[in-house]
This record gives sequence, C-alpha cells and structure tokens, in this order.
Amino acid sequence: MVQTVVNPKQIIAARVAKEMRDGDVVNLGIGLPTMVPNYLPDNVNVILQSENGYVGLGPLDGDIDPDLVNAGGQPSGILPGGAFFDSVFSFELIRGGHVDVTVLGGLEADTKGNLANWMVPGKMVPGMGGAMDLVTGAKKVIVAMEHTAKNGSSKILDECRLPLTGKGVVDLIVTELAVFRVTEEGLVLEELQEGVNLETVKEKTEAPFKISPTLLFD
Amino acid sequence: MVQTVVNPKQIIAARVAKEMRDGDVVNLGIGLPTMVPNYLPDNVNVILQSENGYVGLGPLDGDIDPDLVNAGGQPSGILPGGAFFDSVFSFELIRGGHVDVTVLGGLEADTKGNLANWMVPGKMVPGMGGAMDLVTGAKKVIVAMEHTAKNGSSKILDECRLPLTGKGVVDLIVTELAVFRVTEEGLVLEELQEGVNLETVKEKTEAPFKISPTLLFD
Amino acid sequence: MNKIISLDEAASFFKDGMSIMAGGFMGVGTPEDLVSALLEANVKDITLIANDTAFIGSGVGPLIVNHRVKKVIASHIGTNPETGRQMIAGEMEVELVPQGTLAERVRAGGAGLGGILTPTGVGTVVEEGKEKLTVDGREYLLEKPLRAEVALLKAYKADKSGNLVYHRSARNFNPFMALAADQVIVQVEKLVEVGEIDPDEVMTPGILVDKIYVQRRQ
Amino acid sequence: MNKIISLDEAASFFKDGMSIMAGGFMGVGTPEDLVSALLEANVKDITLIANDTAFIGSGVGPLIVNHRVKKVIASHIGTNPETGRQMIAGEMEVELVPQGTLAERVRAGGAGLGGILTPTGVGTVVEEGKEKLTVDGREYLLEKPLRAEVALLKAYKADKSGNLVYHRSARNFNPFMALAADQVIVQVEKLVEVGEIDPDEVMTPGILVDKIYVQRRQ
Repeated sequence: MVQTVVNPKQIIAARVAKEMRDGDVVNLGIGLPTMVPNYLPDNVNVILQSENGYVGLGPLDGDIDPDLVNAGGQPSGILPGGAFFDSVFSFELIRGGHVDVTVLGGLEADTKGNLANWMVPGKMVPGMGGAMDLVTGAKKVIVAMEHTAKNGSSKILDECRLPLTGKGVVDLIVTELAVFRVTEEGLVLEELQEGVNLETVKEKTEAPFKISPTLLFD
Repeated sequence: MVQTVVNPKQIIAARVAKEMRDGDVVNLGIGLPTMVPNYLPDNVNVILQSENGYVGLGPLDGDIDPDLVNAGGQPSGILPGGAFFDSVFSFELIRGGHVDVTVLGGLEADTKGNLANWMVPGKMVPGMGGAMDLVTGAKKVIVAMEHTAKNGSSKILDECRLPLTGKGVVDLIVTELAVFRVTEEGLVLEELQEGVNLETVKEKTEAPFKISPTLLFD
Repeated sequence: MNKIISLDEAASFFKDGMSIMAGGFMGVGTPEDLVSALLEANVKDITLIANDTAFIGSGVGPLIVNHRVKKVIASHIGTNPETGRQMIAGEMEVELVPQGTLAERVRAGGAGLGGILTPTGVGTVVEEGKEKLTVDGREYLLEKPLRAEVALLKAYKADKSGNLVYHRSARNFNPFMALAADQVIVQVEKLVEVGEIDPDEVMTPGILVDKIYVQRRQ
Repeated sequence: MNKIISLDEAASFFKDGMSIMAGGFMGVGTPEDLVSALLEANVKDITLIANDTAFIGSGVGPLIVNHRVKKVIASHIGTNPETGRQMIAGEMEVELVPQGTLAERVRAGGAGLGGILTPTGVGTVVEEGKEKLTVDGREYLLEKPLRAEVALLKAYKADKSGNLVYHRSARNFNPFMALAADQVIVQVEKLVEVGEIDPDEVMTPGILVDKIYVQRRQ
C-alpha cells in the first residue's frame, strides 16, 4: 500500500524506502524514519530491529502489551518470526554489522560523512541513546532530514559545527530536495527530487558537492 | 551418604568436601575433584557448574541424552532447578566471580599461590581448556592433588618449574598428608591428615612453610 | 535458603551513598515496586545506573524527581525533563554513555573483564578522557566495567531458586545486570516451584539471584 | 528467501584455505553431517576455530585426521591424539586459547568489538606476544576478535526463517558463532513453520542464519 506523497517528510520517507532491499534488517530512528515502511513496494519486506531488544517489530496488533514497546517507548507489536533478546545482544547486532540499514534524522551532516544529531550545546541534552552505536555499526547509514533548518540555513555543511554523533559514518543523505552520496572525495549529488532544480539545491546547500554523471536533467 | 575413606584420593576428596558451604556454586575439574560430592554431609548441598554450559550438574538419571555431557564429555544429568546457557555466559560466571569454589588437580603448586597443571614441555599438550579461567575467576581455588609425584618428588614447591596455569591464584592445597593455606607470607600448614606427623610432611615438602598456631598436635 | 522477601525486607538493603543498577527501558522492565520501596526507604546520594531515567512518574524517574540520586549513568535522559533540569542546575551529575557501550560496560563488570574496545564514540565527545587504542588499523575506545552494590531487576517469572524468565521487550538490561551487582533483588509477576521451568528456557540462572519479591498485582 | 539447503548445496560454500568455525564441545553440538559434507568437498588448508578437536572419529576430529586443517584455534586438543601428533610433527599449526578467552574472542568478532581485556592467562605463556594493560591497578591481556568465513552450527530446532533453539549442553559455542562468520550454515534436527517458535524462546534470531540443513536421522 503505497501512500501519496504530499509534504517534505513524506517525500524524504518515500525516497529512503527505495534504498531498501527485500530481506534487509533495518533500524529506524524515531520520528521521520518510522514513516519509511509506509512507502515500501509490496515485493520488498524488511525486518525491523528495535534497539530495546527484538527483531520483527510490527504495528500494534490487538491489545496493548505493557511489556512490548518500540525504541520510542510506544506500544508495539511483533511479527511472526520475530525474536526477543537482551540489550547486550541487541547492540552486538548493531555494532557487529548485522543491521543492513539504519535511517536516522539529522541536525547536520557534512562532506566527510560526519553526522550531528544528538545535542545542541546550551539546550537540554536528551542523550545519545543507541544512535552512536547505530551509525558506527550499521552497514549503511542513511540520514533522512529536511534540507534546511527552520531559519532556512543549510543542514548540509562542509564541516559539522555541532557535537558529532559519528565521524565518517554517513553513506547517504536524503532530503526533500535531493539525494547525496558520501564518497572519499566528498558529497556527490545523485538525484534531484521531483520538481526540484539544480539551482535550488546549490542555493540551499552550504557544502560543496560534485554532480553524479548519472544525474539526469529534464 | 558419606563413603569410607581408604586411599589417598579419597582422603583428599573427603577433606576438600569440608571446605564446601551449603549453597556454594562449585566447579570441579576432571578426575579426583569429581569425587568430592561423595563426601558432602547431608546438610550441605552444592550447585555444580559445568563449564560447557550449565548449572545443576547431576548424575546420569535415566537414559543417556547425547546432548547432555559434563565438562569431561561423559553423559550426565541435570537436577531440578538447573539451567543451560552458552559458553560465553558460562565463562562470565567463571571469570566474573560467580563460582564460589573450584577444585582442580595439580602437577605443581608453590608458595606464591602459583599453579601448574596444564602442560609438561616435551609431552603431548592437551590444552588448558577452561582451567586458566577457573583459577583466575573462582572466588576460592582449591588444589586437590597427591603430595608427591610418582617418583616421590614434592609437588609443593618454592616456585613452580612447569608452565603456569595461573599466577598467585591458589587459596588452599589439599593432599593426602596435609592442608596448606596460601597467604601473603607464603604457605601455612593448617592441618595434618589423620595419622600423619609433621616430620613426614616436612620431609616430603620441598617448599618452606609456616605452621598455623591453630594446628593441634596429638 | 529462602529467597522470597517482602517489600519491607527489600528496603533493608538500601543505604545512603549506594550504587544501584535498575533494569528497564523507559520503564518497561523496571521493577516499579522495588523502586517504590527504595523511595520509601528515604536513602540519598544514590549512584544510579540505568539505560534511561524514564518518566517523571514511572520507571526509575521518581528517584530523580525526589532528589535521591547524586549521579546517574545512562544513555538517555530526554523523557524525564527533571533529569536535565537537575543536571543544568548542578544538583545531580549525569554521565551519558552510548547505549551499546553502557550494556557492554555492565556486562564486563559482571563477567570479570577489565574492559572492552568499542568503535562507538570515536571522534565524538564520548572519547574525552578515555584511552584510545588502535587494533589492526582501526581506532577503539577502552571502556571500563561498571558494577553496583545492588541490582533491582524485573522478570516475568521465577522459580523459588531464582531462575528467571523475562517477557517480551521487558528483558532489556535485566539479564546482564544480574551478574554485575553484589546483591541482586528481582521483582517477579509469577512464582513457580523449582523444576517447573525447563532448564533450556531459563534466561537467568538462580545462582545469580539473591532475593525475590513477588508483586501483588498481576 | 528459501534458506533450506541439501548437503550437496552446503558443500558449495567450502573452498581451499578457508576459515571455518564449528560449534560443539567434544562433538556435542557439532553439526556432524555438515562436517561430513566438508570432508567430502575435499577442501584443504582450512583454518579451524572450535572449542576442541573432539575425537578421532567424531565432532570436528575427522577434519584433523584427514589432514584438511592447516591451523586450528582451540582450547583443548587432548581427546584427539592426532591433533597433538600433527602439531609436534609440524604438519599443522595449533593455537591454544583458554576456553573463556576463545568464547570472548569469537563474541567480540561478531559484536564489532576491537577486543576485550581479560585477566585470564596473565603470568602464563598465554600472555606471550600480547599487549598487557593495567586498568585500575589490575593487569589484563588484550585479546583480539576472531571471525571466520563460514560458521557450521548445530541447533535442535529451526523455523524456516532460521530462528534457532538449542538443546541442553549442545548449545555451547553455537549461539555466538552465529554472529562471527560471513556465512552461517546450521544443521537442525527439526524444522517448523515461521511463527511456531515463541519470540521469547528464540535463542538465535533467523537474521543471522543464511542456510538451514535439516538432518535425516532424528
């Protein structure tokens, strides 16, 4: 059941969904990333890992079980074939490269694949939770975030200014305007979202970037 | 059911049994140490840990289960209240100080609490198995061995000559002649086995030792 | 060895200045009755080790709200605004640890390890003050073990010897905290006779559990 | 994703010079049929990682006897005299590792850790060539992770997605080897449908299992 795309978050979630392969083990950060499964085609089934201790995370199915919540603390379900384990094992999976893809929100990402998404000095610090382990251990790290902050400033920088969540960890940045791949030579613009032109992306992106030879212009 | 003591191994096992407290978690090395439970008084129940992955080791009870062996590879049983786990967890218990007492055989033990019991250079080396972890992690390490080697030489030395199993790990040495405690100041003779005199022990012990003030002479 | 205790008896284990671990992820898998007993025992200056500080009114949250905690070691404090407030006001010390690292540190504490090398946090503020080692060309942080005087755990079911079975995502930090404290007290929903839990299904062996409190409500 | 394979298909995973882990303790918990398939595949120069080398005619023993192993990493080789003979004759390299350390090294390999610090082996030949660190006044050896190209596991039961349940002391090294190899192939006695194993009772989640071979004999 593919939903219609109407706002920036949906555009981002829908594009991230295209990165998933059938059978992938996926960990989704809270917020926007949890929307990704709504946009998976019918022939792509992913297995969701929940860092508080299970694989097979599914929607709430029937009555609320107070012992079954997702990593955001919300009542959840588990699909047939799922499995529970303790937090040590959960992070063995995460740190040990057994999670194929993680999708996280971001405050800033940069040309070196650095990600900042866990604290803003001077503001209340919620803590990193499992984010630092996820960006370090997952095989593929996708940052799913709006292109600019509320004040209009670019969140894609030459170098992150906020304290890092991970150093050199990001593989792909997906915004409502564009898709960037992080390479040894910096950012490469891989795609423009529908109806977005290159000038807009250049204007709204502080970081320098190359343009992929495969990028098609209308 | 306390068995009658008739040979050196039985004398040793019977004396080691007196070190056990009700409820102790105990790991017994193969050979002589496995005789210790035969000498426990009725009001002392210990829980045997088997390093290949369970607590509650008991005698073979009914048919042989090919999936249930002790650390020597022999068919075994598990008592009510026992629990199976994997080898990582088994050694978390051992290394982490959750085993109260381990009893191991020895080739040599010395005044510094060193133990050698895993290899003799030039001979076939069986490997240390779990012995190095056991002597490092168990709260109390008891060496249960005959006082002298087959050639009559003392196995209790000023300093071990064979490759060590553990350095400064032994708490108590029990032989068919005597019981020594390892202290900061070296060995202390705590007890003479029944019918053994001090001269015999002095003669058969290469290591220097002090005599406990509590040692009673007839 | 009767391990069953009342809440009043549980209270006798608590002392000012004590280090306490508590299982749970945002309150799920936290022994709420034992936390209440701790609150009523009126002890202060606790060092609290837990995945998170839960909410104002649930999980370990009330310990923070009622100023019983001198220092908290956790991966996430965002769901309990009082934690952040006390931290900024200098009323309480907060050590933030990535969730996988926190789990590994507690495991190391219970497993007799001197620490573990993790890639998580390299290049972030987490590495401040820590030893950094390069193994086979990759950088790791040396993270040290954590232990506590008391662990407060929640399980679904216990037998009278303390063998535990957890339920759903309420397992989280409980199984490995069971190895990392001097006294382990567990709150259970259901108590069964010894022998009623298949040894293959035990998740925490009873040898690690000192006291069992059976909660009234189901 | 059909994970069920025949023995012939299993054979296609084996190559000369490959590193292979196998579960089991003196043959208990070793996938004997997969070992036979490996033997029949006629590959040579294997690096074998296993707790022990079992017996001449069972467990992983026949791999040694038939000269398929270039190097073995194990904690115990005493029950298979051919291992010792080939070691002394210089026909095969043997690395002896304390059992708890071997378990931790494999776990570290699967958990994305750069190593662990263990007190086991300090002051013995085990420390030769290893980094020794002092943490909070105690000495530890830095022990490095172990991984393999293929892990051959034995479980009692699997569902078709690869969720595993082990039986009795046949669990041993199997659960954590499941995380430490590029390809994980498991031999099971019993196959059930997805959903037939309660998610709380799964011991190894299916996401770690690549192929399942259902043994003929029960």
